[in-house]
Amino acid sequence: MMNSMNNIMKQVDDVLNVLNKEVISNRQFAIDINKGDVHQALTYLKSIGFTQLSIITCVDLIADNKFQLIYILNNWELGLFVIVRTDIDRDNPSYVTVVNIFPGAKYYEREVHEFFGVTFEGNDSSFKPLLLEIWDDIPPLRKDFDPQVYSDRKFEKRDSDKIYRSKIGGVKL
Amino acid sequence: MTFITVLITLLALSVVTYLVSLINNKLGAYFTIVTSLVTLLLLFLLKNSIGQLASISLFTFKLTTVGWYFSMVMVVVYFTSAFLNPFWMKKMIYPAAYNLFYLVSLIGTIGMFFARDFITLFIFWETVVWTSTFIIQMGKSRKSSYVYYVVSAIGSMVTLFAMMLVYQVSGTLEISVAFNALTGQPVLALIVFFTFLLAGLSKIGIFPFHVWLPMAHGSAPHTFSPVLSGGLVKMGAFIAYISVSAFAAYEAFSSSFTIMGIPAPIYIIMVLGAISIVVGTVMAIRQDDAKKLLAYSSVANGGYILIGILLFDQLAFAGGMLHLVSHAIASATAFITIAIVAHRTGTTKMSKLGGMIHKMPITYTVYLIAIISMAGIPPMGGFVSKWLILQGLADHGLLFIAAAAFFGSIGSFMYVFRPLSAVFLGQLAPKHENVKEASIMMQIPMYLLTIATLLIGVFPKIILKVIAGIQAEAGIQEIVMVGNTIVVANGVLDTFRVFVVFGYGFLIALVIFILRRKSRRVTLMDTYTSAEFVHTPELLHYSSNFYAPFERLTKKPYPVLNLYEKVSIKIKEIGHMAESLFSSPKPAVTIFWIIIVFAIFFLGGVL
Amino acid sequence: MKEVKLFLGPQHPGMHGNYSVQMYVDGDIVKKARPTPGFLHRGFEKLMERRLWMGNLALIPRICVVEPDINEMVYAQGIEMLAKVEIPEKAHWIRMMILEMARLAIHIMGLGGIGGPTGLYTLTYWAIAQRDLILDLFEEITGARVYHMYIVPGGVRKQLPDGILEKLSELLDELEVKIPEYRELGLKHPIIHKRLKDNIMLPEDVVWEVGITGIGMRSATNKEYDLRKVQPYARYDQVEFDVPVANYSDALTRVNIKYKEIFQSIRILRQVIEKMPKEGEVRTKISTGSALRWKVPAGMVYSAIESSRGEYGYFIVSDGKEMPYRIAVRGASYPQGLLGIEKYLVDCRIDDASLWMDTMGVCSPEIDR
Amino acid sequence: MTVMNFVYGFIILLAAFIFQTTITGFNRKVTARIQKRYGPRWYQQFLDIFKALRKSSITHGWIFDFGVIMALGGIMATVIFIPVAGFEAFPNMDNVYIISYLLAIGMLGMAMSAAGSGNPWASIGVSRALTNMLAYDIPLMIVIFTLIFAFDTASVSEIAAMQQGMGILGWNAIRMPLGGIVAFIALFGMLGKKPFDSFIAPAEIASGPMVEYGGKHLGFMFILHELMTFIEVSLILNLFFGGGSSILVYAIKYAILYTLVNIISQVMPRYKIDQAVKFFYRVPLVFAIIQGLVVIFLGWGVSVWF
Amino acid sequence: MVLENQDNRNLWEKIGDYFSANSIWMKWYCTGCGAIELPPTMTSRFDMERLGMGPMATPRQADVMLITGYLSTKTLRRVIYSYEQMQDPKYIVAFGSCTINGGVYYDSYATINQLDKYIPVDLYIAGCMPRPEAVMNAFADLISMIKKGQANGWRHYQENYEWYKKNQLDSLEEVIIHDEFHE
Repeated sequence: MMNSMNNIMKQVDDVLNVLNKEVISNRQFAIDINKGDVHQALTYLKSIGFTQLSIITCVDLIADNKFQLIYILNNWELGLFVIVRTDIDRDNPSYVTVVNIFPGAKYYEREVHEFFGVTFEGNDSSFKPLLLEIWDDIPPLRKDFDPQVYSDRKFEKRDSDKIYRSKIGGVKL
Repeated sequence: MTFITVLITLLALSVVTYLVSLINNKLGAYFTIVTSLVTLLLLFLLKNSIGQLASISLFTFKLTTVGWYFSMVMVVVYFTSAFLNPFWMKKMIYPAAYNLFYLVSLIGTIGMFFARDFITLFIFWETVVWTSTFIIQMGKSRKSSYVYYVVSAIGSMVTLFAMMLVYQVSGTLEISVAFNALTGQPVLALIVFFTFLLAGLSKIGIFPFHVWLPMAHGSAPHTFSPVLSGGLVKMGAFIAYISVSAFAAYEAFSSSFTIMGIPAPIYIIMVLGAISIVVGTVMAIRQDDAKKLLAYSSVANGGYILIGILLFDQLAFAGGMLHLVSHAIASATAFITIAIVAHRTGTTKMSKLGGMIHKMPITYTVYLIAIISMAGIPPMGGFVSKWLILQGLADHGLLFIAAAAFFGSIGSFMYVFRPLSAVFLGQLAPKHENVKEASIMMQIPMYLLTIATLLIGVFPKIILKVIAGIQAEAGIQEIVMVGNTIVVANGVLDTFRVFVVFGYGFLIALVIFILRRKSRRVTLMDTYTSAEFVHTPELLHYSSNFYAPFERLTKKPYPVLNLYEKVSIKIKEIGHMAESLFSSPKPAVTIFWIIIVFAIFFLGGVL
Repeated sequence: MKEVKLFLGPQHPGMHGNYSVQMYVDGDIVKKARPTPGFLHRGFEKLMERRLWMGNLALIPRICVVEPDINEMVYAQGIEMLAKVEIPEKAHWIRMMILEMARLAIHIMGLGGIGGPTGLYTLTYWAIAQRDLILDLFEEITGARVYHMYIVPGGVRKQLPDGILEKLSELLDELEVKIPEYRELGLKHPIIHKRLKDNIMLPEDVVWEVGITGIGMRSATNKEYDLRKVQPYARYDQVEFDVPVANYSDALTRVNIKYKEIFQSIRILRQVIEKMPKEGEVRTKISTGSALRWKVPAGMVYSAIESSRGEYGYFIVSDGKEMPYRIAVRGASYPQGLLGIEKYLVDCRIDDASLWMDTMGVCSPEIDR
Repeated sequence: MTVMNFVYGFIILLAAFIFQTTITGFNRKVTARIQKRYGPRWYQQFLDIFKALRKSSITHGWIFDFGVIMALGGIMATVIFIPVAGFEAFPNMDNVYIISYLLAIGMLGMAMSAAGSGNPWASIGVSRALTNMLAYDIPLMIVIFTLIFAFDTASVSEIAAMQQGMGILGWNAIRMPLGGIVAFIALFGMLGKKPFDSFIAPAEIASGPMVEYGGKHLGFMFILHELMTFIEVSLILNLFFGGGSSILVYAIKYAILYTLVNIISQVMPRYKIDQAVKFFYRVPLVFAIIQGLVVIFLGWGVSVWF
Repeated sequence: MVLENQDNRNLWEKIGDYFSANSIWMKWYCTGCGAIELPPTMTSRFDMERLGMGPMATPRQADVMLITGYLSTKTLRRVIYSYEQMQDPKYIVAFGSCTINGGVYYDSYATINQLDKYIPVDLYIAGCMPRPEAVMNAFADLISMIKKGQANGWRHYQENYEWYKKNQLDSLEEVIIHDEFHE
């Protein structure tokens, strides 16, 4: 199995402009790709058997002021995962959609937009909210968002010092 | 008072109406109401002089019970529908002509029902056809009036042929006598039977002549649709009546092959009636336009009437005759209510309406009672007639026809509910927020007809007495009434008691309902939406493709329509060919053809 | 044509779980479908960044309610990959046992679940009562019925209780008798056949387009695309089992595959009982000092296993601190639950909408997270 | 028509309600046992109905109320006409057609009120219910038509009386076996039992016409359902299973018939509505027509056997 | 333990409460993960119908609403809307720690922490998640509470409607949202 993965990695290295590659396990490797080359990379990977897009997600690298977009592809024939990574600017997060390569990306991108505020050109639906409703703060999965503060502001907490006595039914809790 | 006086009075009144309409069309429309009311009164007076003979120039008339019965139905429908005329005058292109034709067609029907000879029958028949053709094309589409005219013309021409055939054999034109000459000539009798009935079948919209009916009824002016469906269609029933009474079809075919005691030719016509019940029902369920739906229901109900009349016995005949009245009234009511909805909202498409009950409760109630009658549910008029027909069918053991009748009667439940649900119930669209209830003038015919429906349902005696008279006139067993109870060989029906017991049940339910805590009124949009929020009423109104699963089952287009289409395409093609032959841009070609044609004529003359 | 907006869910008997599909319906055909997730959104991915590595154990089972064990497994496996921890042999077998028991439980529930949308409630009642017996075993092993928190990084939480294997074996004997009975009642019923056969199709190109995995994928592609076979984890490479496949994916095929997978799970469990080391540790010590203060080495890994609905994965990023830097969850039913509904619930009849959700295996909590 | 008639009518109503509700409660227990559980108390159905009547309610306009009252009124009137073991509140009013068409007024009222709530699920349910009616009623009516032809009477009590005296062999279901089968299958459709319950399918249309009913409206619906069940089972029982010579026999037969239907329906999934129509027009309709032809042309099964 | 011992009900109300207590229909709404223990409670093993309980499809028909666990704000809007569509008398049983104080999701940005600020809760079941036995026990408690006339949450909601509305709007901004957020 390691052999086939090495072969693939070699192929990938030859064809694509890989900035950095990393072997995670004997069935998984990660490659860093320039922002502009991701579409080419995904198309190529799809052509060599990575036919399934497992997930698109994002990591907020707040220290570097960057968002890292993660594309995980699955090769069912060989049983390999590849993690494609690329960095985009955090202040003006915007990227181009991959829906034309993987139609399944539509909702993943929508979710990344909702949670990180990354916009995807070409995927119009990604601008709509998906899981949240009437969200009134910065995108919640950014590192500078503190859910505790938000929760304290929005939702009342039960006063845990007292023994609560229900006003209604009289059930002691 | 003689019949001729009546006829002349009415003619004079209609001319007056026309002249008035030329000056002020709205006033003229009111004149149509007055004239039809006068007709109604005069006809009522004529009841006493039944048996009277009358003639004017070449027209001869005989006042018969059946003629009186038919014309009463007709006049009631004309009279009630006339109340709508004033409101549509603005929309008519030729209002004066409309008023004139409206009344002339009424006179035509009366003359036809009292006709004593074939010529009178035919001429008055044609009067009705022509006038109604002109009226229909004032509505939505011209094409429908062509279709209407073509089908009617084919029917009347073929009937004319039958009349001439009979005349040739018998030497007389008098209806009651002429047919006697046919006894002993089964083949001729067969030809005459089918050809004579054709006009009737085409008029009542029996399969395969039903295509015109929804087109014409659906696109006629809203004021005339009730007349068409409630009234004019019943002219066909009259022809059917003549074919079994004057023509004495049962005796004429007594030697032919019989099915369950019914001679085969009659049985065939009855099967056609049964088919039109099924086709009418299935097609009515599929419609989106409320008027077309009701028109198809007329096709189905025409089947009941035809079957009932053709059975020509104590039970089913009475049922058929009664159904004629109850359906005429119910369908006129339904068309009138739809016309009023169309007047207020501007559409008869069910998918565009909804929630009208909150704006027009009276119209809704009237429509409800009409459809209860139409679906044959007690205690309304339609039930009694359907009951009589079904009992009659059971008496004869006509299984397949009964199956069609059951299908039609349960199917009618489906299609009459559709406008109820889609037009009146459900969500009210915001654009209809300002719709108003029908005005008093429009409400009058609705009240009249509703009372009539209820009366027939609860006291069918009123009509059945007349029908018994007809049966006596025709020489068959009369329907028996004991008190309010209809007593027949295989069952009894006391409609009054049904009504009372229904009222009793309703009362108990009402008492329980009132005893319980009062309900809180909520808006229509405060409804179960799986706990999701929606704010657009139109999106919650389920109206289009209401019976989608059933419609899918009956999706296959049935062959007759295809055939008609193919024929019409072929005719058009031939027309185009002829056109291209004769109207070629090159003069030489035209001259060539003219020479050929002349040559043929010339040769024909020589030979 | 005029369309009507109907909501399948969240408060609708045809919808299992708190999920909503907005259907624009003409007649009884769905013309447009819009999934509405998020009713169960709790912000797990954010919460996990705020908990200790071990503290997250309490959180993760709750991501997928019907099948919690896969979360524990995938989380533990991911951390072990990051920290390069080898766990004891017996722990592998126990994990496998737990996972297969969980698969059994959810498949039996799914088999009975067919009774819900089709109206065969008796099947549902029987099957769910049967599933309860498996939950009893879970309770005996882990102390909880639903949320077990049993598979932990470094192995499993504690040793198996005595005699549990015999009880499991007895239960398997019973299941082997009972499950075919449910098949007689449900899957072989002519009316069920009428409703499921040639209905709710899933063509192969749709599988690739949407990215559906699991039973849907295997039923359409005729390939053994099962992570247990393709990338064996735990000790799946040491047991024999078949992956039921088909090349024609209608609702009935998918339910039948579910039925066959029950027997494969039973087969695996029998081998587990046989081959499991009788003695041995079940947990390695993963850190010096307090486990709560454990710092997982920096790195990122995608850990995925085969759940009952397909590939279930966590993408874990660690920056070498006490808490995870980022964890992204790939719910197995994410593709069919969102894009699948939007594109392929269209033209389905409202009679079948609920069946669609059921046989495609849409599970709301793992989509919402 | 005296006051006594109305009193008798009320007694029949009350007895029918109590009897059928008890039977329903008993059958809920039977259902539970099939599903391997203990089940509710036998009087649970009463509790449910009275609870529903007790609650507060909402209305969506007058038609929402009126439809319910009209439905219950129509159904109550129909119950009054049902002959039970020779006992009739209004003599000579037990015509088959009256009963089956008066039943329709209940359906219409319910449909009207449901559609009047403005809820699309309710409208879909109504459309399915009416389609369902079209499906089961045609075969059933053809068989009933055959009976009327054979016995030359449309009176339910007379048809019931004619089957008595010969034991089980006298039953129309035995004399006309195909007709009996049709009637039995149609009973499932009439009662809305599975597999023909697609019009209230909770998983598809959230209980269809009932979605907006709560409180007393729902209580009315339950009472209506009980009474309707009584009418339908009684009709089939009288027409095909010999009615009853005494109230006791009638009650026992009734309970057996209803329980049998319930038991069978518990192991049935539901048809989609168009599948139900197809089914009824494929098997029972053909049976009904064959039975009709046999009776009309051969006369088998009319007086006695063959 | 019981705060209100005085019983102001008249005979009819007592009879009504007897019916209400013995026939409780729950609304078919799985709001959270506790719903996974409802199938076992409903089906053959624990058989909820013994107590006269059964599932019902719509809020109009139902008597009791089970809040089966955590509530995200998105669900809470539906819960409130759906609760207001229910008919009196209506009861709410809240499952699990999440409804009491937020449970493990105490710091989540999406879930509320204390349910009884927004809707009146008649009965809490502690635990995460409550086992079927606990659920059955709670139902038995609910029945006895109704019989004694102590399950008056709905009345409390009517009387303190402004207070509840204010809390709801504070946390949710809008209960019945107007934007068609998916189109």
